[in-house]
Amino acid sequence: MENNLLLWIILCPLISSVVVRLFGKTLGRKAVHWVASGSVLLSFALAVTSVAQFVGSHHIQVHKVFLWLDTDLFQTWVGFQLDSLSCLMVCIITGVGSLIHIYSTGYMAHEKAFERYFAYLNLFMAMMLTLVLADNALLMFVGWEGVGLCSYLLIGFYYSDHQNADAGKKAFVVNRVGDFAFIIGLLTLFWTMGIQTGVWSFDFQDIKEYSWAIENVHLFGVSAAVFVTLMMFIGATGKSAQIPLYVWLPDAMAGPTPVSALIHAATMVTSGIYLISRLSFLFDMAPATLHVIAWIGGLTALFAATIALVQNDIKKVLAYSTVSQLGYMFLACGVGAYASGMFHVTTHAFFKALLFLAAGSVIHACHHEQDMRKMGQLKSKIPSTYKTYLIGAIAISGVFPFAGFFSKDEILWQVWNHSKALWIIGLVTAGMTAFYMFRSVFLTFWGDRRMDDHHWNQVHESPASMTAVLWILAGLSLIGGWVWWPGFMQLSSFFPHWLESSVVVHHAHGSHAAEISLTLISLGVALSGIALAYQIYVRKLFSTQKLKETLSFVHRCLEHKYYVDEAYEKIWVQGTKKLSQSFSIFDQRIVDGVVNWTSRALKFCVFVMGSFDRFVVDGLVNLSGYITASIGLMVRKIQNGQIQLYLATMLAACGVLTALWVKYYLLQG
Amino acid sequence: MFESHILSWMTFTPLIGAFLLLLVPGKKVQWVKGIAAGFTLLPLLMSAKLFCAFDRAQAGMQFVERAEWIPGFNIQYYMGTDGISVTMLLLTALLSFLCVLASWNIEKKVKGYFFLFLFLETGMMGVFAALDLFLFYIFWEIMLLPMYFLIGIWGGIRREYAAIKFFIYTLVGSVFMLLGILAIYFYGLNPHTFDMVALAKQGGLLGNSLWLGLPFSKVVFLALFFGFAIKVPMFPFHTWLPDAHVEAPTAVSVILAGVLLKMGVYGVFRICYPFFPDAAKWFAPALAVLAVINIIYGGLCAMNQKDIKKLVAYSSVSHMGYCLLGLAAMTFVGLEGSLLQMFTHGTSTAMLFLLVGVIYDRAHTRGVNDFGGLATQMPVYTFIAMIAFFASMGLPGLSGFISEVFVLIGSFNADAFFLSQGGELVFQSKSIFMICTIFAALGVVITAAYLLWTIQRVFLGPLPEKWNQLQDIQPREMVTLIPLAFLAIGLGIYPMPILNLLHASLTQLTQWVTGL
Amino acid sequence: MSTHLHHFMFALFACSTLASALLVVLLKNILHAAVALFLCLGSIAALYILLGADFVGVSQLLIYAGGILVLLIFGIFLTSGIYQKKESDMPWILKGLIGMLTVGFFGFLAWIIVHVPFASIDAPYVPTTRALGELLLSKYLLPFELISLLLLFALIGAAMVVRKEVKSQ
Amino acid sequence: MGDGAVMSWTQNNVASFLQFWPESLLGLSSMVCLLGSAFAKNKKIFWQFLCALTLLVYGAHSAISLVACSSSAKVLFLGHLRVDGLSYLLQVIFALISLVTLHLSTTHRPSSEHSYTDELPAFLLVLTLGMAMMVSSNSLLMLFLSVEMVSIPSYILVGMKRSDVGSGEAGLKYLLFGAFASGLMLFGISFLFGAVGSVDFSYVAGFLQNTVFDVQTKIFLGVSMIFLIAGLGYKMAIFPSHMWCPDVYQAAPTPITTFLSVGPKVAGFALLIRILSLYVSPVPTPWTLSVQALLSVLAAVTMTIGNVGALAQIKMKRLIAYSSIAHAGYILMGLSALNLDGLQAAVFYFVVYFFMNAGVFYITVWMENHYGSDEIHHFKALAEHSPILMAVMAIFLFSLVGLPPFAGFLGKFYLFAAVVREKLYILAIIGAINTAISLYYYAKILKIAYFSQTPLNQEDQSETLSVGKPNLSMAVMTFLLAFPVTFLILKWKPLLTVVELATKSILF
Amino acid sequence: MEMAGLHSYLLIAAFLFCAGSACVLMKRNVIHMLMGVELIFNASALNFVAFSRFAPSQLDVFAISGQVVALFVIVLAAAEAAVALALVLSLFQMIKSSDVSKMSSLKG
Repeated sequence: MENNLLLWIILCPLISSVVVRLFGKTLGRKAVHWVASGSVLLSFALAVTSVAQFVGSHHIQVHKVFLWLDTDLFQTWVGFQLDSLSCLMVCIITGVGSLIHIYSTGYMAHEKAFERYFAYLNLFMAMMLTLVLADNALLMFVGWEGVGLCSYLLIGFYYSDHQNADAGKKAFVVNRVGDFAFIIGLLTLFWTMGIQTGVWSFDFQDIKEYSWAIENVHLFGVSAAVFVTLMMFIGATGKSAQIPLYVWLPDAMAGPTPVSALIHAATMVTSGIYLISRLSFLFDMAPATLHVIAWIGGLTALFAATIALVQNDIKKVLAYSTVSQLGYMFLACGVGAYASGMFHVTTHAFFKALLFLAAGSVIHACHHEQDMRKMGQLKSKIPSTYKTYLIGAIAISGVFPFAGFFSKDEILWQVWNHSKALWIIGLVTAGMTAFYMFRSVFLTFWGDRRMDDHHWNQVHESPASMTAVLWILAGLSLIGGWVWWPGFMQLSSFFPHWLESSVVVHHAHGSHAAEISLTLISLGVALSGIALAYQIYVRKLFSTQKLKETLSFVHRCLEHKYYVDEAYEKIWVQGTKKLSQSFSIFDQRIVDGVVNWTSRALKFCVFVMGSFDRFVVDGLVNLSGYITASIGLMVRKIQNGQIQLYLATMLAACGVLTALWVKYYLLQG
Repeated sequence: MFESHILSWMTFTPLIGAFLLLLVPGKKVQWVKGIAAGFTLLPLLMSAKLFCAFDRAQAGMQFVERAEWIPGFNIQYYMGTDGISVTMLLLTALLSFLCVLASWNIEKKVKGYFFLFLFLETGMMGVFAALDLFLFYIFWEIMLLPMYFLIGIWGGIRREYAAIKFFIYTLVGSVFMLLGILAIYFYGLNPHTFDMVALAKQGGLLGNSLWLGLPFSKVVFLALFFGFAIKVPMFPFHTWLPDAHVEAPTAVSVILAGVLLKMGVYGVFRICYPFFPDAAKWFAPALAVLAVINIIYGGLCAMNQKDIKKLVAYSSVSHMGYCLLGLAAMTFVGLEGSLLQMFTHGTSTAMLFLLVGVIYDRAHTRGVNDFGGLATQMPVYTFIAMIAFFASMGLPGLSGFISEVFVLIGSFNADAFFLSQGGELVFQSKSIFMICTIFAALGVVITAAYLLWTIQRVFLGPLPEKWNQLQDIQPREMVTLIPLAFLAIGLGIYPMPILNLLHASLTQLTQWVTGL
Repeated sequence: MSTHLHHFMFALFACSTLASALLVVLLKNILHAAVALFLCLGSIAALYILLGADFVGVSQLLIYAGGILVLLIFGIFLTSGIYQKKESDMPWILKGLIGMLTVGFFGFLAWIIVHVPFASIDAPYVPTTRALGELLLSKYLLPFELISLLLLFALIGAAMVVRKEVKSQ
Repeated sequence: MGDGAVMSWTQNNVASFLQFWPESLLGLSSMVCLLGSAFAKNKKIFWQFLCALTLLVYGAHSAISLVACSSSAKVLFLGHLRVDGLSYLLQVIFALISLVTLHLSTTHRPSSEHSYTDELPAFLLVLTLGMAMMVSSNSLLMLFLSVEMVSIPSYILVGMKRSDVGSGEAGLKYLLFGAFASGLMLFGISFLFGAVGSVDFSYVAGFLQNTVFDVQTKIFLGVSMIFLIAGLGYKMAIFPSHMWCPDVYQAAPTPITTFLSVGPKVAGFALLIRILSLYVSPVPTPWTLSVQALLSVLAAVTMTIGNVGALAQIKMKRLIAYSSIAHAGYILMGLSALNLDGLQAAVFYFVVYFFMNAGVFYITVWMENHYGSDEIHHFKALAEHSPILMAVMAIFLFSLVGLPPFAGFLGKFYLFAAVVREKLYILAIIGAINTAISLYYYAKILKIAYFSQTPLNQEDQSETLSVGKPNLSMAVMTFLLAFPVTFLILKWKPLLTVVELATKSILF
Repeated sequence: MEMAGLHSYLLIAAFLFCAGSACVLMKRNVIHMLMGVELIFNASALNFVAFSRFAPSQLDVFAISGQVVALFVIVLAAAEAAVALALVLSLFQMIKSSDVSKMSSLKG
């Protein structure tokens, strides 16, 4: 069903972005705040309207704007579609996005380059919406790369520090590696499908309809479906920070905190899961890929969680926690529970955004201090922030009835049905999550005051624009999970049914008893994680110092994030640089060298010719003189007359020419 | 009257301007510049007219002008344009005008500079408009002369070396081209003709004749291709390019990268492919490999450069690799991508060179590591530079993306085409194109890496003390950059205006070449 | 002339031609070489007469032996060649090479000459002076005129070249 | 031999003389000049004027005859001369190059210190006559005689520069080389005469082309041809008789070098064309192919030696010497196609080559006038001093490279076309590579003139300041020469027509 | 092969030619070299005369054309010798030598 609003959902933030970027300085700070936040709110409103229309009509809303690419092989439109999956994403993006825009007006109140910030943030909204609304893979790729660009720009927002700029670059390049795989996957899909069915298209509708054809094609020894999905998954790992391409996300915390909340927690990083869900029918054809996804997801979840255990930077904890949670979502996708994955995306968007924003509020309060070791006892100073942060922490730990509980529980239940080993990984991760989240709560808000007086006195609660947002998100983190109750509760679950129309939904099979017991186990693990954190960081049951010393190797490993960054730096970055250096030298010395050598050789020829006398004739003369002397004859200084040399050469050449000519031509013919 | 001779007007208006310049006293610098600007603006306006009047549905030549020149050799003054050349004419007209504006601060021998520049424009226009091989060759060579002097007199420190290197390299290529052209003339069609359209229509020239035991058509194909490959430039004939680009003055670098490189690819499109489809098919897999080497190798070399201009020059090598890959693919989409890449690279790389020129004018250095933090000092400049860099990177939504994606799609498909054709190929590999495409796509990552690294080293980070006096970009410089920036963004969002121009002619070409 | 006498005369002059030509090459003293050349030119004149070219033979004697050779000897005197008994010598290796070259060349030419089947006829002996005179003024009028012009220029030119040197001293 | 025959011959000679008046005029006028310059030294300008006038009349007559000439050739003096379109066309070139030489000698400052200029008018006239004879000679005797007629005065001209060791040495070397080469040629002619039994070209050609020879005779004829080409080659400066060229060009007075680089070279080529048309029949036979192979090798070697040799030169005249060797190679390349195309291309190239080479010499003389030497580095000062003339020089040089849009390109285009048409691709490729090499040294001159950053040295600077405006007549001549070089491309049909006219009567 | 026949004369001429060449190529004195040139010219002239006797043209009016050529050759040789000697003398005034090996001021 044609719906012109879809374009405007994107255009609102886009236009605002352009306006703000070009005229922001003239408009002034207030106006920029209004324009930027207003546009996103408007977009939210339009999104809600569209969703309402979708719900009302039970038809996918589409809007073909214009013919974008037209070749004899395929046609691609700039076109948008709104189905249940994109409804979900659009609501999250515009909703959370609006909140974060509002939050930002407070957070960035003293930033000089505010117009740049809001322009890029708006641009990000537009790109993210393009990503989720696109009705074809190419346009989606525009959004896909566009969000990467915005992420780059915003991570490097404080670019005058090299580290921040570096982080942005890293994010972009790592994402590009993923994109490389993505485009290969896309091309393979396009090509295989086209060859098999004669339908050359990037439209999701067509892909959905005709992609069955690729299952039986073999490529590089595997089914094309496996190859395509694997490539796309690698693309997803880039965007969603999974092993092996997760390294950029922790560094991305260099950006302003609302950016981390919006881009690196709630929206952009989940686009990998969105992609998989969007193409779930495809992934369903490739069990091998799913297997890989599940394991990568699970391992990432565990791996990141372990690193998060020892981080002291509050944002780094959240960053690794994000990686870990994303791993969870992939784990879900890997076991075929796309809807569960999306569910976790949703809940995670709420509570992780909340956590980031609350952390931002803390940082804002502490004048850009991020190290938890220098905080403590803040709960009295900034109560709202504390309370909301706590809600977020509870939610992520998976405590009933907060949002995280539902999604996590659903995932674990699905995983249990699939693989016990993965389930154990998930469970351990859940425990760790609870532990490190509460570690951060205790370190930041409880315990001793580790801040000097001067700073302590300046700590203040954030403005209402920020706390209000925090409270809204806290509310969502509480109720966000109530759309999909665990099966044993026998309550109507809205979420899976909603997604059914666009995502493959497998219903888990298993007894209620098992489900109940598993739920209890996971709840128990979460609570024990919290308890452990309490024991260690509040009650000081053991000295953390001692623990560090006993497990010094493990700790060092964790503190250095398993040395992955270092290894990547050594292998990839330095390797590429070395390669480029050697290519460059090759270019100068060999490729260009051949040319220069040729010219040198030519010049040498000329030199030889020019000094024919000196080398050949005189040489001959000298040689003969030497021989003459050696046999005792008279030695004379002998000179050469050139003209005779000329004539002799001429005569000899005549003779040789004649002889050769006679031999090869006259005697032949 | 005017419209039927529009191509001649476009070609020779700059020449008229050039001779008019000779009448102006050298001291009147403003007059000289004014005339130069005026006489490059006129072709630009005409090109706008051309753009409007061009019949998108017609595959054949339009705006044809034909006159006997030397009947004895059947040489004609034969001009015309189709979808393949019209975009290049537009690009040439646009870049020439912008480059005159960009040369406003030339101080040395102003008159000579603009005289040669206008002369150069005539040569470039002529190459794209000529439909007679003889005429084509003359225009092709005519360009060399002004270029040689423009690099040699107004260039940088190693200009002598760069100029002569450029000159000799291209001449070596073009003399072989001349031999190829003569062979085509004598053995192509009977009666002998230089008529490119007729020859292309005929296709499969020289038949199965042999020369020294080699298939003659392939030899001639390679001779011609060699001439074009040097211009592209294709690995391993590319080393003139970094030197020439670095030493040339800004505007000349823009013309070099923006237009001259395209002539190589254009020549393959116009001459090599339609004349010798079989040889083209035979050579295509090797060309694909060479193209990928161009992409990867150029990108990696660019990464190691310390001079921004050299970096951009190597990036051109890398980007032209996509053009070659599209060519090699011989599928409609690939060819279309290649043509589009010619246009988009022309705009984005022109921007980059102009930007380098802007900063060089102020700082008198181009060392990547000499800068840092310019974003603080020159925000507007940085903003425009970002657009250029990202367009060059092939970021979706900007022009480079579409052409690169077309090339990748096209060449990814190509294996099937070649397998269906069977016959004799350089490599008998079932998936050579797929592998090439994968590596070409990897080039995207490399491009991102070196461009971002450059951005970081030049624009980001703390601002060194010595640069805190740098002026931000001036309105004149903005005028040269903004149209290109608009093109970079506009074509990324809505490429159809250019694609529509290509369509009909390209369909015909694909039919001729592939026989499908 | 009887055939035998003819053969004898031929053998005699042929030998003297060859020997004196060889001497021109081999003699180191230039004046001796000039004398050998005189002998050689005379023998050739005799060969001309044996070939029935009486006028050419006489011209050879007059112009070559009487004119050119005298000119050369004058040249030798003027360039103090007689005092310089031996000319500066070429290294023997080069000499050997050139010798081999010329001998090889002769071998080559001889090989060709010997193998070519010439349609050889023996024409009767007739006096040629009148015929030559008529030819020079009729059939060969143009070359005759041209060569006279050329001689004029050669001689005056030669005079100019030398005269200037005398003047400049 | 009857009196009747003699009578009819005499009548024929008288009739021929009536048609021979322009050449007779040259001869008479040369004698007048010679005697005049010997006895009335202070009237130099008068003799120069007379010489110029005669040359103009002669050139004009040839030009008119060329345009008006009917398709058939005129045979004069009982078959000694064959005057056809080619003769007329080349006679025009000879008249022009002699005029140019005369003009240069009057403006060449170093020359004015030497009194060879006194006799130059007379010698130029006789040389022009000699070259005219060369291009129209139709018998073996005329062939040899006309070559000597060009050689002997040339020796004198080269060697006559007073108090200059180099000049005397060059003259003597030139003579020794020339004498040896003409001896070789004469020996070849004698062989040919022996095989055929007549000196008349028309008879020789008929005999050679209508007789079936056995292998030995073929070899004998082959040797005669190689000797002929090698002997004649020293006029054209082609391998293996090119080696005198740099020495002589360098030492001779620059106007004489100008003359040598065009006049005798073109005349030699014309004679080569005549000789080849004796040996080669229009129908391709194994014999024709073997001649083609021989010429191809000579052409390839000649142009390579010329171009490679020129690379290292720092003196302009020596550089032009090598370059002229290279150009002889290109022309020979065209001729080696042994078809009408090649012939026309070569003739076309003669004309073009005259313009560009003469132009280069004008600039060189001009530089010598200012700086007293012909070393290339002076071009820098020249470019500073008079950018326009240096720009014209650039035109000439690019034309010599063979770059469009200059006339040299057209010349080369036709040469290559002829070769490609004959499928001599390897020769064409060697030619192409040579073209690229040649660019290097021509461009080097421009590089020195325009690109080098080193400031002018003191000496040049002061020279530049001291020298006034360029000589007007030289400037005018330079532009006159540059005009066709630049604009021929716009319409070269007329020249092509003329060339077609000139080559119509020659058969390969 | 007949003793006093054409071949014999041709061989003598060839020998003269080679002897002349050797003289030109080996001798250092310019005048000596000129003698070699004279030998070469004589070789050719001898060829002409011999051919005109033994292998005359079918057109008997030209029977002695070879002799005419020989005459011209002799005269030309004279002219050349005159010019050559003039040049030698002129150069001798300057370098005080007639040794050709001393004449090498032109190199490059």
